[in-house]
Amino acid sequence: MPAADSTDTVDTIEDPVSTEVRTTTYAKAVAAALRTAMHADERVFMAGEDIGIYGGAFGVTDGLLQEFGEERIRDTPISEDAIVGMAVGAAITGTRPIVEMQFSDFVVNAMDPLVNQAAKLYFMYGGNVEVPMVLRLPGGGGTGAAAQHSQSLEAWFAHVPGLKVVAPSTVQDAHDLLLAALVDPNPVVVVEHKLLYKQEGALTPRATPEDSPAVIGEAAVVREGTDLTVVGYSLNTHKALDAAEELAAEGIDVEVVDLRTLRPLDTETVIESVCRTGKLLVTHEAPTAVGVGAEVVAAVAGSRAFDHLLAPIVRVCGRENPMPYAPALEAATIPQTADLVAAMRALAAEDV
Amino acid sequence: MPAADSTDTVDTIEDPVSTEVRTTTYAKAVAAALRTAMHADERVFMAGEDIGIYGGAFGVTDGLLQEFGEERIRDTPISEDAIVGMAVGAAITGTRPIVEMQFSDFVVNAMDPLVNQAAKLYFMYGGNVEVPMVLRLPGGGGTGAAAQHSQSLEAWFAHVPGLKVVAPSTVQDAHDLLLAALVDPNPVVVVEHKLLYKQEGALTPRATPEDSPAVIGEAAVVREGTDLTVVGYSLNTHKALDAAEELAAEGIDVEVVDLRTLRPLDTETVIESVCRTGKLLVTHEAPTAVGVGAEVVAAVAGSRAFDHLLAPIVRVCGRENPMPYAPALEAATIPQTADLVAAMRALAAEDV
Amino acid sequence: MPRHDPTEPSGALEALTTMWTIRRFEEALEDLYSRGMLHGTNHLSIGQEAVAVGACGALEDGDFITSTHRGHGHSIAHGADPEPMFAELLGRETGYCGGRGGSMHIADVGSGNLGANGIVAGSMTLAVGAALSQRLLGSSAVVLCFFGDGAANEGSFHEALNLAAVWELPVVFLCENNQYGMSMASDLSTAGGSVAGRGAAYGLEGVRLDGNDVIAVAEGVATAAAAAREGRGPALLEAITYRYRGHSKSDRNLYRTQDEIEEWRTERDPIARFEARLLEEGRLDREAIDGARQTARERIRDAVKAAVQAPEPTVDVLEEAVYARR
Amino acid sequence: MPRHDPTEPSGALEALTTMWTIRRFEEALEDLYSRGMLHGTNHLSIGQEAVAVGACGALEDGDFITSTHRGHGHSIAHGADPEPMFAELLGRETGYCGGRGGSMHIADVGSGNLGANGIVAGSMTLAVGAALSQRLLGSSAVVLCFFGDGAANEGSFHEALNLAAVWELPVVFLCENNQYGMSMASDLSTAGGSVAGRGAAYGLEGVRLDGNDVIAVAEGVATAAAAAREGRGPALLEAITYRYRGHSKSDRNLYRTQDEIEEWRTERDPIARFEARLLEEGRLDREAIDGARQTARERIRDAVKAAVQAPEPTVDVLEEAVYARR
Ligand SMILES: Cc1ncc(C[n+]2csc(CCOP(=O)(O)OP(=O)(O)O)c2C)c(N)n1
Ligand SMILES: Cc1ncc(C[n+]2csc(CCOP(=O)(O)OP(=O)(O)O)c2C)c(N)n1
Ligand SMILES: [Mg+2]
Ligand SMILES: [Mg+2]
Repeated sequence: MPAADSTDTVDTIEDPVSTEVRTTTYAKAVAAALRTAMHADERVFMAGEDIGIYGGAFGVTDGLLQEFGEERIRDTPISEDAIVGMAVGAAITGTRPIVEMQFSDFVVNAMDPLVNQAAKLYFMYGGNVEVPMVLRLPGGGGTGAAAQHSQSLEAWFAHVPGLKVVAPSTVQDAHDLLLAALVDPNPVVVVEHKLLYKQEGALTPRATPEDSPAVIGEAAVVREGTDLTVVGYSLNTHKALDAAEELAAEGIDVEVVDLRTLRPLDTETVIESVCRTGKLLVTHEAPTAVGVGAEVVAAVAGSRAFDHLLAPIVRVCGRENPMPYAPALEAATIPQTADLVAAMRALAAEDV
Repeated sequence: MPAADSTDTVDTIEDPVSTEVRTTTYAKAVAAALRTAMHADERVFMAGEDIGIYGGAFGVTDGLLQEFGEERIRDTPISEDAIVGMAVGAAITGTRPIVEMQFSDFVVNAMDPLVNQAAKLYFMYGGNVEVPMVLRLPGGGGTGAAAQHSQSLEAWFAHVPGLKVVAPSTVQDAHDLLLAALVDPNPVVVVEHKLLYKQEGALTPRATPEDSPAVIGEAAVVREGTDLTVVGYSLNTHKALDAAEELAAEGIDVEVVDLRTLRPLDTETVIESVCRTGKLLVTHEAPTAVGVGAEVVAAVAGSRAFDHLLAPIVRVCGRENPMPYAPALEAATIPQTADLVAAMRALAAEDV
Repeated sequence: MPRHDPTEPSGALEALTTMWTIRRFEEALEDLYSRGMLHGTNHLSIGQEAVAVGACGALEDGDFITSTHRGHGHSIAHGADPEPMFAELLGRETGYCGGRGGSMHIADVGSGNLGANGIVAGSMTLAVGAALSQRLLGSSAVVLCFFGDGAANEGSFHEALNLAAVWELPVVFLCENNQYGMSMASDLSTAGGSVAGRGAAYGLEGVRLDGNDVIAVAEGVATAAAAAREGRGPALLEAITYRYRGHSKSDRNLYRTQDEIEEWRTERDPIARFEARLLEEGRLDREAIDGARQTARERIRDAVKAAVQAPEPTVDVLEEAVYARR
Repeated sequence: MPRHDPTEPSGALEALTTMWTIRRFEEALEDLYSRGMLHGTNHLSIGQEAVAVGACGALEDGDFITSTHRGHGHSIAHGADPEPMFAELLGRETGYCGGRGGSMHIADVGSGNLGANGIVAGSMTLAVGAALSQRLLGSSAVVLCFFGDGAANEGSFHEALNLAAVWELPVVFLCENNQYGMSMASDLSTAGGSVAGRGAAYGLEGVRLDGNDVIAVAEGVATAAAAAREGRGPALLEAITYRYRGHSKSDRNLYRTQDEIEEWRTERDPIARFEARLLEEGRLDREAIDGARQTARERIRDAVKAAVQAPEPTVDVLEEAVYARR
């Protein structure tokens, strides 16, 4: 079984900013975006724990130190508050910091600079300063890392005015949304699920950050269907797609919406879809209560889609307990594809 | 206009743990509960910034230092992380700490001890340790204290398995729920809206913490009605009641549910009510997106109440911006009674 | 070269005028408050003017400051215009923050004032980042980071000093030790008994200054800033001073004696001391000194007059106020 | 009185046996891992055994420890049974945490082990609270707080030391300086160059110890614990040591040389050094020493054997696992 902080994916570096279409991993797509941004804009730099010679706990930044040197790939002491606070200070004075939090769980130590400073400065200072910074948060469970190294904390950030939050699920989106984040003049939190890093997919790399077609705040219908709408993001988009595939064999036709951005939320795409299908299921790995899924449900239940709803809205999200260590308990805490299949089948069968 | 940290309510101390029924303020009802607990249980102590001779930023602890001495009323350095972490360590070793966070906004500096430690230790340690601590968080806006001193962050805590969260709206509940929190073997976050401190109401003080009839996790129908259900908590329960009163004159009959506890949420009481009225409006001061209100909506939209819903569910919550300083902007950010009246009237009028 | 040298007549005049401007500014706030024109809360630095003025005067144009909740003095000393400051405190559209920030968030990023901060020690890590930017952008600017004695017990203090030190960044950390957090005496909250003494933990010298002597502050900061500018890394300074007013409006001053306040006010007032010294050393005459006070008074009077007439912001600004656009 | 004195034969035998137990325990983990029987990650302290054993041996029964992500050694040295430790790492119902915690959360609160912690410096503030409890409850127990050199740059380190010092609480803060955070050399991350040197910031002496000398560690901790027990407040100790293995499984050891590792392993191994000294000073003979190693091996072998047979927890435990009941 893989270690929580496995670095099997070590040869991250590819052709200098090659734009050749290729199949690669999510981690490499992230790294390619970082390199593109670093090459395109001298003001971009990175900071984080063990992102240099170690290559980052998950190998994402492997090779970047060699390519860009110590001034721009900055290994830091174990000081999350200072790392993020430093990034805020750097962002408001003309540079463009990218911070890697080693595990998303450690952002608890940096909530002041993120929430009280980064998210609010533009507003509090009357629009007289921009805070163009990116905070990458590797999160999620399934690696046997237990309660303090497996959290999905995105609901907190999606609740904070002033922050933007993206949670790409595909190799291409990981690349494009990160580039979009890097040219955004606001603080952007990038939620990366650790289990996605080795996921493979097609990548059309962009030559410059500006070439990214991604728009923060746009969801995508990643599978069209007529019987019900399933909304997910990050890893759970894949679980939803897998479940939809399985149900297709049973003649159940599922539409899957990948949120991609969690703040601002593209409620319109979800509402549109529900107006067509009349049924909604939302899934994520974070605990159910007061999660992003609750917001999706509330947005729909308060919209014109309400009149099209044919059944109660279902959530298949994380169990209400901290992440356990033992594999069986961990698996039971995280919504699995089989759970989705069962819930989707039941929802499709609801009498209308 | 009152200062953000006004201490006009200075004479907090009353008869030693008198159980005489009386009219008093929310702040004094909190203080009375603290005193009752301190008298009843030697293991109870308090820690926080300026809670001693200063009496706390809002005067809640005024006089307690004189009554209980420096060992049990502990003024601390300005070190939120250490204050809460210390409380966790004290709680797992046989004492019962109560921490006052000076403003709820500063809890950003204590998210690790609260979320990674307090909330998870019982679970992670296999049930071999209890974490009986109480964290009081004065929050909310309306005092002209701007973006870093006006937040309502309860959604974060309501999302965390292992924490309990209460948000009393009345003088009696402030007293009773705090006592219930003080005998709970789990970490309990108490959300107190600053504007409630001077609110007056009837109090039946309890002689001992065990005498409190409050049960964490129970909502209350605080006004019965048939036309629509309004769900609120803390200060917004009062706004909802005021609005309901106004609409009663127009013949609109509103049921108001006061959540009182935000985790675990008493969804059953809300569902029951909505089954009867068929319409739901949820209100709080925190920003709308991914707030506790979203969870209330999602719980109803996923329940048997779905079949009884006659109209889309409405949220009247905080605007999606940091709290502004200028009075007009602040007032526009916070849902006012007038906003509730308008939204409730519109919802009542929805064609069914 | 420092912006003004308080040991030279012209610099002394400027320093004195600025100190008076700060004092009059805050007295005007008290007046506005008592007349019910000011809402929210604010924190006055009356008695501490020598720190702000000595320190900011020792900077060069283009240098940055980060400030605190008690930041009016820092802003004015760094060149902020009192009128938009009043406007901000009055919640007006013409305020530095368009009325969105208030006392604790006054900033003037264009002039290098990275802002007050409502979070104790909240700006200390920001200062480190601003200093890193300077290095990355090839600028020789330094960052002056004001913080309080109470802030020295926050984790951010520790992380900021350590990071600035290991990266050898041009930050001058200047503790305004006014001897109290809110109600807690610094002696009781600060183990080891001295903020400057904590410098050694980061390989920094740590220097205590008489914070009520504008010249001592100016010299201390000038020396530290010059070293930082030359690439010799951060500095930690501690200026001993005192605040006459309560922590904020709600303060009943129960944690200290009236005598203590009176002693500082009468024996060590930074403005009175500076004036006496200037006269004694013959660097400014009585007329010049009176002129400084007069200039400050007029500046503040005019600023208040203009600010109270400014319009309040309208709610429609909120829509576009949260996110910057590309 | 300390639990065992490694300068006496019986104490020495116990210390040696415990050091071997820790080493064999972690070697067994490596074995289980390579056989695919262990999931998740874990952090081995091989090479650092003298710190855990010297320190915990110097405590008295009833004293507390708080530990870190690299905590197996601390647990065993404080008296934990290897069998439920293995069971925990294997995710079994009979583990210290019922399989819910894993390596980073092993705790045995009943015996005073307040737990490993997955958050760097996360247990430092907890240690302060545990010490305060002792005072409030009238106990004379002290709290030994293990932390790493990397942890000394977290804000929690600063806040915990300051709070313990101003409240004069009985905490012995013991830094296990194994010279690296994860990949970052302590020299590069820690301004001022020494963790012990940071004690002065809090009015504490700050003592460096040879962390590969179990007697030196025992003496240092015994002295500090005795002072703390007498009400003379906290202490800051720094034990210099080294970890042979990578930070965790994914570590490619790119940040240090193989030579450096070899040098520590061959020249300064804490077990080999202790054995040599015991023989040299005639405190234990070869037979006793071989016996210690043998005892440890058997203990670990039996523990693994029992643990692998323990049942896995079933999902129904989760329902009641989150909140304690009154
Ligand atoms: C993180 C945080 N904790 C607490 C407060 C409340 N508070 C505001 S100012 C203050 C005292 C600060 O003392 P010091 O740093 O010495 O500055 P001074 O007020 O003396 O200028 C406190 C406790 C805050 N604003 N932020
Ligand atoms: C708050 C926090 N930040 C980062 C990490 C990731 N991490 C785990 S151990 C470690 C290195 C810790 O170094 P040190 O304190 O010296 O202990 P050592 O590993 O050397 O025993 C890091 C960075 C973490 N677990 N918690
Ligand atoms: Mg102070
Ligand atoms: Mg280390």
